[in-house]
Amino acid sequence: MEYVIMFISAIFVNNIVLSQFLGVCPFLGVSKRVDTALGMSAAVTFVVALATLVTYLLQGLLVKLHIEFMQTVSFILVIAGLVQMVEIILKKISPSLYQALGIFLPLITTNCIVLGVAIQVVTNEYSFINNVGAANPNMMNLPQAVVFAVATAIGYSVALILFAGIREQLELSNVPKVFKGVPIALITAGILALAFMGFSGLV
Amino acid sequence: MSKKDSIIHDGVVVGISEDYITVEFVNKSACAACRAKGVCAASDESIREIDIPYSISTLAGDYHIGDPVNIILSSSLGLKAVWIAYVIPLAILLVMLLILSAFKMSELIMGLGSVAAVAVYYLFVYIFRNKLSKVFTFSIEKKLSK
Amino acid sequence: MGKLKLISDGIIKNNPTFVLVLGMCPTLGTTTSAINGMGMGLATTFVLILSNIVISSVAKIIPDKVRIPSYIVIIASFVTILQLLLQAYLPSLYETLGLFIPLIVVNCIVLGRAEAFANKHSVCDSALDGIGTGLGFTIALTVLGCVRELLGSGSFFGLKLIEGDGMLAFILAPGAFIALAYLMVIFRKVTGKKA
Amino acid sequence: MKTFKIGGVHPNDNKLTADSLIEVFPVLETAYISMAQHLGAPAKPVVEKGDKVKVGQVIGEPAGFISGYVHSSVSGTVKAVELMPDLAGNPVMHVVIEVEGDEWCEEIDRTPDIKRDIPYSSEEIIEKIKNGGIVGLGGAAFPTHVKLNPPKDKKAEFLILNGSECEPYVTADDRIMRERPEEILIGAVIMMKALNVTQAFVGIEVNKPQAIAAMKKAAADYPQIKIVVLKKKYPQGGEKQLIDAITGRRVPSMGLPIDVGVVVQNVGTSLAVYEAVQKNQPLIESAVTVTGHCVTEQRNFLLRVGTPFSRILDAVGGLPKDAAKFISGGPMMGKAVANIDASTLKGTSAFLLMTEEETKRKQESNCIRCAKCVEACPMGLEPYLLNKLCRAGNKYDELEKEKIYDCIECGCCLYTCPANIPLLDIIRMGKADVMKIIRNRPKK
Amino acid sequence: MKKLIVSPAPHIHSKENTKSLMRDVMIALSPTVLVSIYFFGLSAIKLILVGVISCVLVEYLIQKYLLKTKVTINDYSAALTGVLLALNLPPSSPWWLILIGSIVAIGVAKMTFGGLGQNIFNPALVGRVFLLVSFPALMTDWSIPQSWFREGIDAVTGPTPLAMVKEGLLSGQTIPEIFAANSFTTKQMLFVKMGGSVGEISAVALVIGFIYLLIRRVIKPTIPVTIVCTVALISTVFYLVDPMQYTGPLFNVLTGGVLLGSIFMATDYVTSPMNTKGMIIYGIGIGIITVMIRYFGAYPEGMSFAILIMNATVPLLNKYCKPQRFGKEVK
Amino acid sequence: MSTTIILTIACLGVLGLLFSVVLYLVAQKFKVEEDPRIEQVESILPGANCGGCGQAGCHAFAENVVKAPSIGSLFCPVGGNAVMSKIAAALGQEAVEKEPMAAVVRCHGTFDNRERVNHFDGYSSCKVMSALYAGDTDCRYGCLGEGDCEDACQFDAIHIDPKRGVPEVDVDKCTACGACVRSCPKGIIELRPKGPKNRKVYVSCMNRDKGAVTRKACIVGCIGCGKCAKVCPFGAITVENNLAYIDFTKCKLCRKCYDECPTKAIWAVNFPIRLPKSATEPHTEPKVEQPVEENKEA
Amino acid sequence: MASKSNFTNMVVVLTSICLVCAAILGFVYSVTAEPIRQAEVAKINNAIASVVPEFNNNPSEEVFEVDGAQVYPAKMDTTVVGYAVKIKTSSFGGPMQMMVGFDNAGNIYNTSVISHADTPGLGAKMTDNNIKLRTELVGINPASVNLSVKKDGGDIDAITAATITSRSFLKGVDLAYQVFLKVQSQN
Ligand SMILES: Cc1cc2nc3c(=O)[nH]c(=O)nc-3n(C[C@H](O)[C@H](O)[C@H](O)COP(=O)(O)O)c2cc1C
Ligand SMILES: Cc1cc2nc3c(=O)[nH]c(=O)nc-3n(C[C@H](O)[C@H](O)[C@H](O)COP(=O)(O)O)c2cc1C
Ligand SMILES: Cc1cc2nc3c(=O)[nH]c(=O)nc-3n(C[C@H](O)[C@H](O)[C@H](O)COP(=O)(O)O)c2cc1C
Ligand SMILES: Cc1cc2nc3c(=O)[nH]c(=O)nc-3n(C[C@H](O)[C@H](O)[C@H](O)CO)c2cc1C
Ligand code: SF4
Ligand code: SF4
Ligand code: SF4
Ligand code: SF4
Ligand code: FES
Repeated sequence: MEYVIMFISAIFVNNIVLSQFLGVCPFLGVSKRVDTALGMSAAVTFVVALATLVTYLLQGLLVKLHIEFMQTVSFILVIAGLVQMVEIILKKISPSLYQALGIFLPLITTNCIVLGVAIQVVTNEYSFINNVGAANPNMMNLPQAVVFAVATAIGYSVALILFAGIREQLELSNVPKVFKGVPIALITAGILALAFMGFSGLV
Repeated sequence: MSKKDSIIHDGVVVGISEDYITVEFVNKSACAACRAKGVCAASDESIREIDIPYSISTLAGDYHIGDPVNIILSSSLGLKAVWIAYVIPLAILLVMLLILSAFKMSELIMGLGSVAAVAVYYLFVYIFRNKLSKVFTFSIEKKLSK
Repeated sequence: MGKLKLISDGIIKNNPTFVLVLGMCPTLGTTTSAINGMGMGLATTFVLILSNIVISSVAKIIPDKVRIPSYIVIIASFVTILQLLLQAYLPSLYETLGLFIPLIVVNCIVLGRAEAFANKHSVCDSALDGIGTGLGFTIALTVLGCVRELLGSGSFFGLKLIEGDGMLAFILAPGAFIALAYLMVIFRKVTGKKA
Repeated sequence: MKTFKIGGVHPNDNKLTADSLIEVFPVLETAYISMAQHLGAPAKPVVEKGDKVKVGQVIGEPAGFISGYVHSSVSGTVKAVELMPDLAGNPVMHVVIEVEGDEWCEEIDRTPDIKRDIPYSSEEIIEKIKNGGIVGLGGAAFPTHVKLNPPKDKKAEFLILNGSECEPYVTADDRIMRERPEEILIGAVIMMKALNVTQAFVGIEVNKPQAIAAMKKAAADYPQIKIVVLKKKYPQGGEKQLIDAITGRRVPSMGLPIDVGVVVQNVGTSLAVYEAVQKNQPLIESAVTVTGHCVTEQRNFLLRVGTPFSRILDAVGGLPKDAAKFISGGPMMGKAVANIDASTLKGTSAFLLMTEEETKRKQESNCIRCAKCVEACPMGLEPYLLNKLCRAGNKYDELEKEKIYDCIECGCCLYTCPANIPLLDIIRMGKADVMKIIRNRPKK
Repeated sequence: MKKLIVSPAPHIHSKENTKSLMRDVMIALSPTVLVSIYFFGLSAIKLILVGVISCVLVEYLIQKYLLKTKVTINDYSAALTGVLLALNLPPSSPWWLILIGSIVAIGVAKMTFGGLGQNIFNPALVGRVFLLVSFPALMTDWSIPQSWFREGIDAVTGPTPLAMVKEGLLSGQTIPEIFAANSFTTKQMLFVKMGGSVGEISAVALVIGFIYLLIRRVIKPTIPVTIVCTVALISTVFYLVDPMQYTGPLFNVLTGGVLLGSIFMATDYVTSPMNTKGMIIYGIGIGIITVMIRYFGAYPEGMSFAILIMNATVPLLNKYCKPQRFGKEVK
Repeated sequence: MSTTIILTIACLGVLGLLFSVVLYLVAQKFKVEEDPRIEQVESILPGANCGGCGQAGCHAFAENVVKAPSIGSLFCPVGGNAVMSKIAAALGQEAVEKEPMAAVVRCHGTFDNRERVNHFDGYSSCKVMSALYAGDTDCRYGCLGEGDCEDACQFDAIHIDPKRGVPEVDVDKCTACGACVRSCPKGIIELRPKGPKNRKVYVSCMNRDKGAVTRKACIVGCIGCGKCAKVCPFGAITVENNLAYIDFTKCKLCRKCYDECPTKAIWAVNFPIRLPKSATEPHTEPKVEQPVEENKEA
Repeated sequence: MASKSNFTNMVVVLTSICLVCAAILGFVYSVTAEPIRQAEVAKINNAIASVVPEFNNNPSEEVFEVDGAQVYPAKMDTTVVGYAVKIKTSSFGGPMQMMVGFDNAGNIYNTSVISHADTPGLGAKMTDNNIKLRTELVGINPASVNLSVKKDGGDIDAITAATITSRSFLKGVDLAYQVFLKVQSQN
């Protein structure tokens, strides 16, 4: 149940782009093709999950050493390294697979979502989490953290895919010149956010 | 080769060997679509090469080093690649994590265990890499100059 | 290149928000009020200027392949310093900006300027560029904050101008997107820039 | 009652001339016979200025596989063989004949009796049809002998006669079905023999009760031919739709009726086949409806090929004052005439005169995405999307994916669009481009 | 001789045009408008008038002075947006509220996308939801303004049934208790005796409009029917599971904007799918989201949000649900 | 406190070490540099993405020009010689000069010169119209006036004058990208050298009908009489299929043909006004805009 | 421009940059650690100061815990003048922390919101000192009133359109009061 709530919350109620404003740049800029958006979503989800897992463990270390302030620096380094590692591994294990991905998808860059989720997971408190007996019962444990990361990334995916569809349609309509490009994308995102407000209070 | 449902990239032939035509293309990052590309070099672009085996669509004599070509990959293959590279390992990661947490393992073990599971998965992919390379075929097409 | 132009370019020709459309997350996420927007803008400017200076001075010794990671480390360090300073001396601002402070690290503006400008120019020019870009960002965020605050809660820099509440939507997420869109359009119209 | 399953529209049928007998048109003074009477390569003229010709004499020979003979529809002297503008104003080779009397070739049997037995083999039939210059009278004017001679690997199972005449206003097929039902059926039997099929259907729309009755009565003697009553819905007569309605089979994309074992011929074609095979009369005349609300004397005529349009107008009381558009064919598929000095072709089935008010297109406005065009399209296409993709330019891949090549140009979408978007004009343009690309694609 | 007209085929056109369609929708809305004027009197007239005038004016001004394109206000679509926006507001809304709503509806949701037919989201609903989010207090003030007709008819109660339920549940009452406490019966829902937005108070009037639209073939029944069925189905399931916490199907179908929304707003051509398959998925989506928001969300009413959210999926639905093509593909 | 510092240093040190190793591995596998000259060339290009160069767009042009062995094979018509010489400089090569060209509309069947015999009521497009029929005049070679060329031009350089019904080229804006040439279904538009002071002489007609037919359709049509070919001292004019054509590589702008042409199908634009000769000037009768007006056009 | 990369210089440069940065960071951290701690304490102290009568001890140092809530005794010259109770509850947007101060008689002295995640413009109004929800509470004894919003049959005016927040707020006050009672009874 907790996981269900987590998903509903992350996808609809606290959608990462539409209500938390993370990962807006790729959201606005990324492909206008639904196919590519789908692929991007999956890739981002995997990277976010992996990064969250590793940084969660890293945070444990930082806390033990009492150098929590090193969070930002160490997280970003670890995430950047991780993204590169995944690339290398994929290339090593199957060049053709790697090549197919390369043609199909843009590269994944470390952006707000990956770092944002990693930080959120280890610092925020959540009213729907209750880990009885833990130091802070409203903090996530590891599986919760990873599931939360996945849920958040899926929320991102939902927004990205809906948006790609809308963009495909807008491409065929005569949006007034001054609104072409980013402004109309922002307005669409705004109205989408307005619509998603309807989910507030769902969890 | 029909271009329906395909992803098309610009590439340039950089090598021709007995079995392959090697084509180089630029893989852009998510930010590459952004107009600030020039300012923001954080958006990686990497040049990649792919080898394309000769087939009906790529008759050997037709290509020369330096020829601009279109690299074509069907969307469904692209999605398949995404599935193998990201979706399945993600599922393994999650399942492993939940199983281990059911056994009340320590978080460190949980984490390392599930990463290890993913590593094992990738190992399997490695073993089957030759099979995969048969699945993921690309084709190239000469760019028509008007 | 005139020194003044370095600064004005960052504000108008290459305005990071309205023209380059970079760093959208903090732009949208922190501008619920003019003060918050300004705070975020200044915080980013701080990192931008310092990282530009440092990077331009060490650029020569950094091997090509580790360029980006080195910059990241440098930038992240400044962000952490900023975090610590804010926590110590401006705790309330630190709290309102929250997650967006550490995210300065991945803000394309900072890394982008380091890459595109600082590693090719002198320390002094880089500092000016940092000031210009930072100012451009700060102004954009402040204006956006002003608009959202004015429409959303009827006040200006915290000063209540009208009775009652204003249009809540502008304080919430939808208004952020919509207000930014219209500001961008106005900016385009005024500066005559094309899409 | 049968009908096709996808799309369709219901324009007012306006069959003003349904009850007027087919009148034989008076002999002409001059006939202008085009060499481009059929789909495919125009015929090569084989007469010269000064030659004497009789009715039914060959004056043009086929110039390719898809081409056909052209016969003189009058007797007299060839006055000229020259390029003349056709109804669209484009130059086409014409044989101009000064009419002298009405002398027919001897082998033509002009008696009114019906010849029922068919002593010819399949090959002989096809040869006779070819020599008779028969083309489809359903609109496309496709040489009939080509259609009756399908590729070896494809076997026909049914013949379908198209008597649906779904175009508003036009009544030529209705009249011939009422007046000469048996000849039509014999024509069908001949074609069945040529195709070696045992079953034929005649599809007729329900708004022609007398034709249905007449055909049913005649068909009593021909158990292998079944009369099928169809719902009134445009384009019931489109061959893909007709096959769907009658047999439930769907011709595949880019395919032909023969791919599902069917050959479709118009009832008029069937009559022409009868005349050619049984009576040795080549295709030199056909039933033509002259109609329109603004026309004072709406009539059905039996017209010789090569009759100048102006002559026809004279026969119905001249060009009405308020007529603004002169259409050869029906209002949905017919061609607007730009050159009123042109003359009739074998495939001409109707002339329709419309006033500005009836026909003038309204100002186009934005597509409101009402999906009425999608609902109307009998091919299951999305005309609104095709329109947008065509206008966006360079979206040929997408257009192909959206199957623009399937469009049968029926006009349902344009007819129905509340925003008055010239959908079909634009789709036609895009379709032509896409077809060109597809044709130029190297075959594997 | 007069010059002949030459054009490609076809040479005739159906009598329908954009303007006539919009006019038909207006006619279909007239019973609802009349009922609302009867019950809310001057304030309903005022709201609808301000709505229409401001929407048309905003469209005119934007087209004329900002975009400098052809002015198309006489296709009635802006006026229709105005009417629908007005019908979606509480009767006591002040005039400036609907003015802001119109600016958002026409200015933001319609004209920025390029005007009629190009918008992704339903303009009237964007207007309404913007107001709902921006002015929660005003938009949920169901007090009944003065009216000359209504004297003597005292059955029109205060809050909407949905708000009543939400409030009741929040303070721990069960559904039967809430109904009893407010002496609320099913009959009220059919015959107007309840509070609500200007246009949602009479199910009967709305259904009359629906039948008119069907007869005139302006809309197909697919979307409204799927929405209503989905809402009914889901609420039946919940109701059967726990009648103390969840309201029943009849209540859910007849109250709030479900009828107004599904008949007049979910069917908006521009923002709904282009073919039957898509329409069904769209309808089901709206139904599910509506009920979920009603049962679990912060807002008592979910129809507007549900439609807007599904509007966003329409491009995808159009992309993946294609009409049945004629004939198979041959290679 | 100092432990913290030590731990901090240790922690980052380890991370830095790890990271550089990872990066080293990455570096082995990837090249991360696009030829910087491509971007440089792209920044010189006008960025119209018009395809006038025959490439997919400006970026493709830049890529190919950098890779090509010499730049002579590629030319950006929009940027013209100025841009090409800059590119050549950037690539350290010799620029190849090309004569500046501009679009020329070879039909002058204005409303005044050519009667409209019917009224077209389909989608306003030359392509649609020409697919349907010969056109709304008796000249089936002439301009249809629906403005496909105007739509095709990205540079706002060609416009249909609503009073005249045929397009006019704004020579200053025209970049000779050729988009209009490709878009015209009648093949009326030709790229010709801009000429000194924009002066050109050309046959503004495409009608290949016999003289009599042409004359009936349009009063400024070329009737193929061949007088111009005879009078041309440079042999620049050929008459084929009843239509004259002036080869711009041979034409020396002497305007003898212009004076000779009985129908004024030959155009000489942007020349200084010549004083009108006697009242018996042989061809004052056709209602043609005189060169005086042409000067305004420039 | 940058120098050519090889394995050694990559490792050396990146590692040394990391080391230098780390050193600087460690230094800044050690410099700011104290001010940060003080800022945190000041925040609590400010909250305490705003919710209890004047005092002259350092309540942060005398804090004790009851039922998971922190209780800060405010003393004027060793006599307790009131207690500030820090309470955690959850509201519309997530967890929220507040401070409720009582005088010795058990009357609410004042309230203060330390952190919350509610909607700006709606629930966030609870941080405003002048809203009815909070001004009405000042000086009253929770025992004497029905500590719930009027809609639920209580005595308190809710924040317009933010009943949930108001409920949570009042629940927090009530929890704090229970803690206070316990403290009282222990003494
Ligand atoms: C939209 C459309 C409508 C048609 N309507 C008729 C019709 O009413 N009657 C008819 O005989 N042919 C009609 N045709 C032509 C038929 O598709 C088919 O070509 C014809 O029946 C074949 O017979 P034919 O070769 O004897 O002409 C129509 C075609 C199309 C595309
Ligand atoms: C977002 C939102 C939506 C609401 N929708 C409704 C509604 O549909 N019907 C209703 O009667 N009240 C609705 N309410 C009103 C509240 O339930 C509340 O009872 C009303 O504002 C009166 O409370 P107050 O006077 O204490 O502010 C809504 C409130 C909010 C914040
Ligand atoms: C986006 C959004 C944010 C909201 N934020 C709050 C909030 O912070 N606090 C709150 O009590 N209610 C909030 N609400 C309103 C509640 O969900 C609920 O409608 C209301 O509190 C109960 O109704 P009433 O207070 O109007 O009686 C919010 C609603 C929405 C749609
Ligand atoms: C059946 C039908 C329903 C409509 N519903 C709406 C509606 O809900 N909201 C609205 O703003 N316009 C509506 N319109 C008008 C018009 O389609 C709308 O303004 C467009 O969305 C503007 O592009 C409707 C029109 C029709 C024909
Ligand atoms: S003309 Fe083509 S697209 Fe239009 S309805 Fe007919 S088949 Fe469909
Ligand atoms: S019928 Fe016309 S308005 Fe309706 S969807 Fe089709 S193109 Fe658009
Ligand atoms: S007029 Fe023709 S050649 Fe000249 S710029 Fe325009 S499209 Fe290009
Ligand atoms: S020149 Fe060609 S494209 Fe231009 S208007 Fe004339 S016919 Fe059309
Ligand atoms: S600032 Fe660019 S993605 Fe967040």
